[in-house]
Amino acid sequence: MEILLVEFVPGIHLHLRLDALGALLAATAAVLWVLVAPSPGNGRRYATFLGLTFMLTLGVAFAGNLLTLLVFYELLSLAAWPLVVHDESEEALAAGRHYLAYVLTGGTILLLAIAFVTLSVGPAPFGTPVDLPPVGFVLLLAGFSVKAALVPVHGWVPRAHPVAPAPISALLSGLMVATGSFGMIRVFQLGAPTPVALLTTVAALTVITGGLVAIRTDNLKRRLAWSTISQMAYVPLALAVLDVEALAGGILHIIHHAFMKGGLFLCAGLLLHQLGVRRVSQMTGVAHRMPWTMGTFTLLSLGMIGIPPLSGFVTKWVIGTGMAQAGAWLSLAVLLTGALLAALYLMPIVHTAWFGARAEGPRADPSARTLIPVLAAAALTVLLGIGAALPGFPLQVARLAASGFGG
Amino acid sequence: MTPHWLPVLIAIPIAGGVLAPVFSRRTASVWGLGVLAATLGVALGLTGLLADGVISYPMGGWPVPFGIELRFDVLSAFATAVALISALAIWFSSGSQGRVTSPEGIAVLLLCAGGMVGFLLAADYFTLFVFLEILSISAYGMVAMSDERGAGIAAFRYLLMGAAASIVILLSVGLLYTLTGSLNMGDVRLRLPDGGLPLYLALGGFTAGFLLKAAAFPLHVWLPDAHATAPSAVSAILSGLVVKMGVIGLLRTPGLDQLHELLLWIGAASLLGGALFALVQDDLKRLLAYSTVSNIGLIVLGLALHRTGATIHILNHAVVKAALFLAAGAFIHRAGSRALEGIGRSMPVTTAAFAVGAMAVIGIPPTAGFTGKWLVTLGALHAGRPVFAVILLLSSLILALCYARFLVALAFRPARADIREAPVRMLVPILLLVALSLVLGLVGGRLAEFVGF
Amino acid sequence: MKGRLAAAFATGVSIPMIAAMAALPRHGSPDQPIHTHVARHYIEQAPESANLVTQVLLDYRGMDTFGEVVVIFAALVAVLVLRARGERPLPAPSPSPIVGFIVRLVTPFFALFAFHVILTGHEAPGGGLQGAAILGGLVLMNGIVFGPERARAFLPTRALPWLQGAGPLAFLAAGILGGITTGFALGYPAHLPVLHEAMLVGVELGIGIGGAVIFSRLYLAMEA
Amino acid sequence: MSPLLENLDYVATTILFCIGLWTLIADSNLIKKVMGLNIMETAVFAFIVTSGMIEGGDAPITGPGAELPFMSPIPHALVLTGIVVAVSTTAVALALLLRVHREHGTLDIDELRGRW
Repeated sequence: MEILLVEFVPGIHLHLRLDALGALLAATAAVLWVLVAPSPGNGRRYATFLGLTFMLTLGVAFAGNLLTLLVFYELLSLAAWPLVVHDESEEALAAGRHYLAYVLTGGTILLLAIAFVTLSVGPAPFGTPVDLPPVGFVLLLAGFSVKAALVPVHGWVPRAHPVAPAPISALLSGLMVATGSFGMIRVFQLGAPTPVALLTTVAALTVITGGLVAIRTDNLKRRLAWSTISQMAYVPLALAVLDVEALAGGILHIIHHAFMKGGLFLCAGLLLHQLGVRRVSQMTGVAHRMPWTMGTFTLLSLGMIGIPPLSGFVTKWVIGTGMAQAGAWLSLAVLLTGALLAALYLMPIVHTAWFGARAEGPRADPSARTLIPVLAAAALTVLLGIGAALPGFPLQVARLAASGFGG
Repeated sequence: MTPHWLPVLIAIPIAGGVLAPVFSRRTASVWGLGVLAATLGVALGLTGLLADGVISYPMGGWPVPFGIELRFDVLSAFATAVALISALAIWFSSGSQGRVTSPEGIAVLLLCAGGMVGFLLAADYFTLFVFLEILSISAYGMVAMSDERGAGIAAFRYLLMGAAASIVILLSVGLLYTLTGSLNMGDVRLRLPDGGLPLYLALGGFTAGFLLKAAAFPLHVWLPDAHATAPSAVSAILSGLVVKMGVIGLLRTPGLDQLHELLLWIGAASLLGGALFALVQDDLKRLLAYSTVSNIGLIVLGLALHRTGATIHILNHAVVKAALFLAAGAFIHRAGSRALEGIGRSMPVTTAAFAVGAMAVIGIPPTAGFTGKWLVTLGALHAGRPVFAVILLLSSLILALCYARFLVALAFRPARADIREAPVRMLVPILLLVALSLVLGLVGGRLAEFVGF
Repeated sequence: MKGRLAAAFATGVSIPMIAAMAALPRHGSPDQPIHTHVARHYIEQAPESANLVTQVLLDYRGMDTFGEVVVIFAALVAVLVLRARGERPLPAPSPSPIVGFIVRLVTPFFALFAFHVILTGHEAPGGGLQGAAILGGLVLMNGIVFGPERARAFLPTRALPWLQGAGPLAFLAAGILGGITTGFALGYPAHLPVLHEAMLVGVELGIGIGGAVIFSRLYLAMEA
Repeated sequence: MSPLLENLDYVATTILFCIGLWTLIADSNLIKKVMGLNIMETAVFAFIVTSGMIEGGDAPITGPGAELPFMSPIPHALVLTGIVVAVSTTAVALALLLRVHREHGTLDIDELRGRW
């Protein structure tokens, strides 16, 4: 079902189209915004731009051709900027400048790429696969990789997350980076003319460097940011395998990762808010003071690492089987090392929090009401993990979306 | 039925200007608005008639090569933007005590609008020159309307370079007359020899003259001082409309296609030069002035690569840059001085309008600036010259960072006390222009068919 | 240093220009396009006694002259609007008796000659603008010799804003009249010779008086 | 005759034009720059008027005693308008200079450059 709105550029319409892939992203965005929204007292500007970013993410999800995708993609980058610099501290503004420089450059590369594509194949709606010009294909991937935070152009993620308010970091990791990967999936939906060895290597590099740096980072939010870089690189990794099952796993990973990482950032936010804890080194024995928060943090961490029956395991399992089917053993190895690295940078946090010297002081868990979003995220992780195979669950819809791919 | 509306379209603003000194200070602005509203009405009517072909009108009844002919073609439809933006500029400054709203000030504004309308309609090279002079002299006067110390010298530099450009253009008109014996544009094109030194000299004269009037890169040195020291409402007219006349003059030059290579490099130089200079400015109006130089570069580049895109950008940039200058005027009016640190917080509507305007001038997709940028990029790739597409995108990226840096200083710094939102008479023109820039962004496709070079 | 650089630039510019000028059709040859195209038509159609230049100025290319009159008006309002604030004291000149006497003597004849030039412009050499220049010069002469106050005395105060626009307004009237009688704006009706003559003289008069007032006000704006 | 000599009139006006251009650029006194501009304008008007000349031609005024061939009247009309344009530009330029002189006290471009 699609609608051709106004012809805003000669020959190309503002094209909205509903398909399985778009629906999945939209659903994830809706749920995540609900988890994130109820943060109190951040002022009118925060609320307006939060709503605006949600609308634009829906736009990205339902874009029907490359140029419409670019329209919402660029606006989303700009609309997220005031949220990133919400604290207006000098450090936040500097991070904002970095964010804008990276993201606008990505947008510019995309514009050039789409010009190339439009020149040779016309408006390129997503429904019909088309043979993309190689230059256009490479530039498109380069453009999307800026927001998907692949290694050479990931600089804005570790700077923006610690500065942004916790709910925004949850959104940034959960969905902003996801729109980059989502864009890449759309490109692959159109066609994959050239060999994707380059994409595999870059994705593998990102997974490994992301994991390694995360292990050594002490600032909690920055560590989670590096974890996002490493985890979200699974999607291009799965894409490059050109196998329908791996692709379905990649799509699924966007969704599950969004909830898990969103929950983790919210926990980090609660830790900061209640105890002023910013660094992992300050978290020794903190679980005894905030058992509920740390409990969900632990559960979410296990999910991230991929322990069955949680949702993290499901995505890694589906991607793994896809890679095995396609015989991409190298990618499979990278996938597993990624999971190992996740364990190496998340488990120490859980260990120090629970088994470290008991931190004295009264119970500092936030009120039940503020805990709901975090608990919901944890519940989702469990639910999606256990019920993965049930009909109507994201896995089945992801498989449906992946099946329609030409690639 | 002979289209009498053409001479009427020119007569209304000029007669309005001539009669403006008769009015008092209070009623002069109202008179100005009335005159420009009438001009807008006639221009819109004629644009409607344009659907079934170009409208031509022989003045005095003399058949074409023997008398002066007025033609209303796609480029002349820009007269609607001239009337609209001039009217909004007058509405913006009505009620202020400056020289702009004095009877003589309104007269100068109306004559400038009349000169521009005449320039757009003239199909005769000498009439083109005469109306170019009317709008130029009014523009020199408009720059000097501000009480700032530097306004006099800025206006004088603008006059000196503008007059030199006009003289070179007149020399070229004389050369064309010597070569062809006639002055009517169509007739001259038919009778021009296809080569020879005099033709190249005439062509060179036209190009150099109009490039200077359009403030393309090497010849843009007069623009930043002039547009920065002029009152904001005047800068909106100067940057939005007067500068475009230079480009439209280029489009009227016979044999423009022989200058393909020159236009490419001058366009690229203006694009990049304007953006780089904008990077080092700390005063808002100088930033906007250099951004105009950059966008003129985009239009000149477009003349060589994608003429429809360039023509559309002439209109889009006029609307967007006028909105930005008016918003700057509102900021300066409320802040009392050029230091605009942190006043955005207590002027949310103006800041939002400025932000959307900035997005439009950079060319973020749904807004007006995007259509031109997109089409010229396509043109560059189609012509197999991707380097110009890269220059174009790079300079709009640099401009994006300039505007972002300014928006941060405006809206994210600690607020200043006793700053109120801009008055309604300033807000309505700004919001109208910003809304128009969004609409223009969405009807890019339809606009391209209408222009259809 | 700048002088030499400018000289080098100017000579640099002059070389291609001179080469192009040399390549133009031979100067003065009767068969060059100037004489064989539009101009030949004007000369053949010319009535037996007429100043062709004024005919071209008003009839064939009336729009240019309309533009020209608007240009001088635009210059006036631009000068009025950009004047620096603050009045300068008027230096009261003390004319030597001889100069004063001659100027007072000559003034009326000047005016008479100016109006002659204006009114016979369409048959004999002369025309609206030339007359305006003479009249303006007359006012300036008095202003310079007897001080700006005397020059201001020449100009009516109440009707001034109307009078200074006389040029363009006369053209607008001629345009409308021409539109009505000949179906095209600024067309002079050949079939109504009396109206034709009246319009020509009317426009010339408008340009003459309007121009003179503008020249005087320009002088006064700079002087006072 | 070489074309240079035949079109000597045009060449002369071009030389005058370049002298005006030189004055416009080289001189540091603003009034001299305006004078340079006027020289350039006069040169262009001279060029346009001489282009209308015809050998043995008479002034384009028909009447008793005037016979063909006539000079082309159009250049004369163009130059009349051009002169008024030149006068207007110069008037505005001088008015601006009055204001600059009152505000800055000097009309020398080098002194001014440092000032504003």
